[in-house]
Parts: sequence; structure tokens; C-alpha cells
Amino acid sequence: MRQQQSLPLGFVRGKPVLEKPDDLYIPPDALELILETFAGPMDLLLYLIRRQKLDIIELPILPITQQYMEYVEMMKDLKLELAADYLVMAAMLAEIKSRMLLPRPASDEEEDVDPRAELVRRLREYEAIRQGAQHLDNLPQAERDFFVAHANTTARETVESPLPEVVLHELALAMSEALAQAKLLNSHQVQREKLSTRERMSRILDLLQHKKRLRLSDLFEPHEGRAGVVVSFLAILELVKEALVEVVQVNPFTEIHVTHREQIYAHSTT
Amino acid sequence: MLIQQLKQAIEALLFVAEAPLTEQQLVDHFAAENVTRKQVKEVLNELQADYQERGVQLIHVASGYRFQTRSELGGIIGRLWQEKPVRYSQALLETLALIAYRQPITRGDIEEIRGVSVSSTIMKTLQERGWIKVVGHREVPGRPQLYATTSEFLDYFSLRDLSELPAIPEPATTADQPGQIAQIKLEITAERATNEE
Amino acid sequence: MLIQQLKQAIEALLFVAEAPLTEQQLVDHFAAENVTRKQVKEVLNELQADYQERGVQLIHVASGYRFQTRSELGGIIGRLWQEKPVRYSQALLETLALIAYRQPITRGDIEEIRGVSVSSTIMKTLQERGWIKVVGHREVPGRPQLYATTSEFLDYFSLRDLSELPAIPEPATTADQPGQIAQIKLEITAERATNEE
Repeated sequence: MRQQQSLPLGFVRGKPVLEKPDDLYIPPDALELILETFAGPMDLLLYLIRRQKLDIIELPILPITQQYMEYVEMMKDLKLELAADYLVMAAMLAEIKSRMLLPRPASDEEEDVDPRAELVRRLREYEAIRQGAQHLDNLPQAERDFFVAHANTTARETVESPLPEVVLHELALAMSEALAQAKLLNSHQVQREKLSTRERMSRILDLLQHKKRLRLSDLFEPHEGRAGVVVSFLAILELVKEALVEVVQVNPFTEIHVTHREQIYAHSTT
Repeated sequence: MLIQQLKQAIEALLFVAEAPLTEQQLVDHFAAENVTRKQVKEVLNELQADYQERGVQLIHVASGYRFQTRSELGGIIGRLWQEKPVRYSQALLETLALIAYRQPITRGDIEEIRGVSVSSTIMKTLQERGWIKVVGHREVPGRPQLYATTSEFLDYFSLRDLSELPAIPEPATTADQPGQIAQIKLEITAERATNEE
Repeated sequence: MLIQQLKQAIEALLFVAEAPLTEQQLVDHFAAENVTRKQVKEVLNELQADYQERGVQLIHVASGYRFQTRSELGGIIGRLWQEKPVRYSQALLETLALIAYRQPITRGDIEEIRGVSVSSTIMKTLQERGWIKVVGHREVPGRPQLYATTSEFLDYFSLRDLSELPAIPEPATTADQPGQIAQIKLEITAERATNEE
């Protein structure tokens, strides 16, 4: 059996699990825990260095490589599906180790770079990032440490959405567009004169909504003058033409009434 | 638990709870700390006094205590949700124009001229705005309603009567358009000027 | 507008707004009342002082000012809800830390430093939370995406800007410096291109 030393099997809730159970039985859950213990080979390597109270700069490559390999072997022994990343690191350590062991050619001295330099740089950077991760975890976090404060308000309910604005010019343009669509522009030339008539038509119809019968004379307002009388008269003729009203005179020389056509039917049926 | 801590905690709870919290809920919330009802009451009273003159106040409503904004601030706060006015659709404007220029008119007449059906939403919007109203029915099968514009419509557009409606411009789609050619020419000139900069 | 009224209004606004409000948003909100930036600043300072010792505090985060509960009360307030707050894995925190402290950074850079391949789940989680975003591409073969943190990230951790992150050692410089300098230059170019879009 492999010598264990005090290699941890992993960490459970931040505490290193140092001893493998005597009977070598590891519950399946624990296996996964071990796998997930280290965030990767850099994490493991850093742990090994820190545990031995070694300096990253003076990275003692031999013992570290040995320990790392032991750990990896142990994981293999436990039939853990080892992440390829751990093996990549193992290969890297082995390479550095072999380069350290080779005698250095004196002529190359100027270009000679410590084979550990790159790994040391990475380890230091990784250590810095681990610290950063720790800082982030310690920062106050929304929904864990603090909650956004809100007060109730009824102000929102009183907000009225503003009504769209329309300018007169847009209306004329829209009319022109509508008529263009119908290719009816020529036959529907709208004259200002006629608009007064149409307005009067609407007014007479509106009056008929409330009063079923209107005296013709009531529709002529003397204060409007001759022009007003003409407009009213034209409106009545137009309404008759469009079959919207009826003009009735029961007997000659009696009052002429303007009624809704519907009214006629009502009277004739009763 | 110190009363000062309890006060901070209750204050924070009232500001984050989705609904008002009752005295009882607060007592229950601090069951582990053996907080008494008397202490909760005391804290609530203190908080109500603290916030008396602030922008938000602690109010006791039917379902409990909650913080809410001072009622006087309604208008200023409401601006947060004030939307920019939208624009009416072309369909609505054309419908309104047809009613204005061709009144009294039925929905069928409008549909015939526009070649598409008029949505009830448009008619409803125009009626709610007070710009059109039903002035009668055409005595044909179905008795369709006759629409006309209202005096609110005239007021909105500052018109004394319909005869003041502008004459209808030539539609922009026809071929013989001296105005449009001139416009294009101007655009090119403007573009050139920009390029020369 | 009296400063006392302005204070009440700003206090209320900060308590009802859906997101933090910036000084500028507040100045704009009171445009009709001719409120100056100086007055808004003054009120914000006063409010921060008023709430210093209360259960909620006025905090300046990346996207503006907001009221939030004291961090010490997290546990007590958390009881309001059934679910326990999420705990993030070491792998996720390390990835996030790399992006936060070394941005803009590619996935390759992250993998190189962490010594493991970055899981897509982690990147997806970080993006879904709105904490990281792609800010450009490094102009090397494959044009890998450059990641950076967002203001939502800062808001979540109650930070105003990246300089408020607790310091960590600077990355050690390597022997092959020229390459790295060129790389940094490219990153800046990429970032600028994104900003101009």
C-alpha cells in the first residue's frame, strides 16, 4: 500500500480531510467531494506549497512534483475519473524537473531562463486570483447580506398617460392620403363651402336625436343671416338626398317638419 | 438583542417585505431572540415618530405596517412613470379626417373609401377623446350609426367651425410633383455641401 | 422648491424607483423646479448621513444611489424567505475574480491562469446574471472574445466602481515582455472599437 504521509484526501467545507478510512471504503458521495475539493491543478499545487510552508519563488520542484504525483496516483487508485488538466500539470512538472536536472551549457548562460519561472509566475497570479475570489465572496452580496429597500406608493396609480397630440395639418394630410388610396381625389374635392353644410347636417341629425320632430323654421337662425339660412337649407336638401331625413308637410301652408326617417315608419305603423 | 438592533432589523424588514407586516408577524420573526410584543410595539411607535417628517412614512394599514411615500409627494413621484405621449396611427388619423371632412358618415362609408375595415378600437379611442359622436342612424338595413365631429374636436384644433379646416393638399404619391423634384434637388445640394466640409 | 421638500421628494423617489437613480436622473427629474446639481448633491449627502445608523442605508453603487439594508442584518432579514441564499462555487468565484480584476480577458487567459478548462456553465451563469459581457475580440487567430464585468456586477456587490474592489497583487511580469505589451495595446483597440459602436 502507498504511503499516505499526511496528504489530504480533500477538503470538506474548507477543512482538509487528512485520513483515508482504514477499511479503504470511501462512500461515493465523498469521492465526488474530493474531486470537487480543488478548483484545479493550480489549486492543488498551491495547497501543497502552502502546506509545506514553502516559498513560491524558490519553488522546490523536486518535492512538490513528488507530492503532486502521489496525490494524482491516489486519485487514480480511488478510481476517480481524473480531470485531464491534472495530468497536464503532472507532465509540466515532470518536464521542469528534468530540465532542472540537466547540466546547463555554460555558453548559453545569458539566455538561460529558470525553467520554473513560468510556473512560478502562474502560481503567483493564481494565488492573487484566489485572493480576489475570496474578496468577492466576502463582499456584501445582494439577497445574501443586503436587500434593496422599497417603500409603497400610490403615486403610480395617479399617473395619467398623456394623450397623443395631433396638429391640423396632419389631419388634412391624412385626408389626402385616405382619398389618394381610394383614387377618389378628383370626385371628392372638398370645398370649404361644403364643409359648413356637412357640419350643419351633423347638427340637424344631432338635434333629431333628442327631439323627434323639428320645425323647419327652427332650423333657420335669423342671426346667422342670409348665408346661414342658405347653409341650413343646403344641409336639409343634402340630408334628404342622402335619405337621412324626411321633410313632411301634413297640409298645405301648415308647418313643415323635419323628422328622422325612422319616425315616419313609426307613425305609419301605428 | 439590544433594542437598538431590534429597531434596525424591524426597520429593514418593513422596507424589504413584499407585503405589510403585522405586529404578530414581527413578534414571530424574532421568536429565537425572545423579543416581546411590548418591545415590537415600542419599536414601531419609535419608527413612526422618526419618519413623521420624512419622504416616506410608516403607516398602519389593515394588513399591517408598511412604509409608504408622503401623499403630498404624489405628483412629483408620479413623474417617474410618466410616459412620453405616443402618436396616433395613420389609420386613426385617416378615420378622423374622413369623419371631419365627410360627416355625417358611417363606418361603412369610411371603410369603402379607405379600402380596409375600421377597427373598433379606433372608433372607441376617438369617442373617448370626445372628438366624434354618433348623431343618428342611416335608415338602411343594419341602421349603421352616423358619426360627426364634436365641438371638443373644434376646440382642440382651435377652429370656429368646419369651414376652417384646411383645404386638402395634393397627395405626395402622384407623378407630376414639381414640389418634390425641387425638394430632391435641395437634398442633393445639402449633401454636397456636407461632403465638401 | 424648499430644500426640505426636495429632500423629502428625493428620499421618496429613491425608495420607490425600480433601479438606482443617478445624480443626473435626479437633477433631470426636478428640471421644472430649477433644482441645481449642487442642491441634489447636498440632499444626497444629508440623506446618507441621516441613514448612517439606521436599518437601511443610502448607498452609492455603479448605477446610482439606492437604499439597501445594512449588511449585518442579512441573516435576520433572510428569514423572511424560505430559500437560502445561493453560495457560489470556488470555480465560479475564481472565474469571476479573473474577469473582474484582469479585464478585458479571454477564456483562454482564464484557463491558462486557473490551469483548468473553463466550464461553459460558469460562463453562462455569469452572463445570465448580467455580471459579465463581451466587450470585444482579441485580434489574434480565432479572434477570441474579451470579457469584462458590468455595472450589474458592481451593483450586486454594492460597489461604485472597480477601484473599490479590495486590492490583490499585480500580475507578475514575465520574461517575454514585448509580446505582452503588444497584446495590451490590441485589447485597448478592441475595447475602443466596441465603445464606438
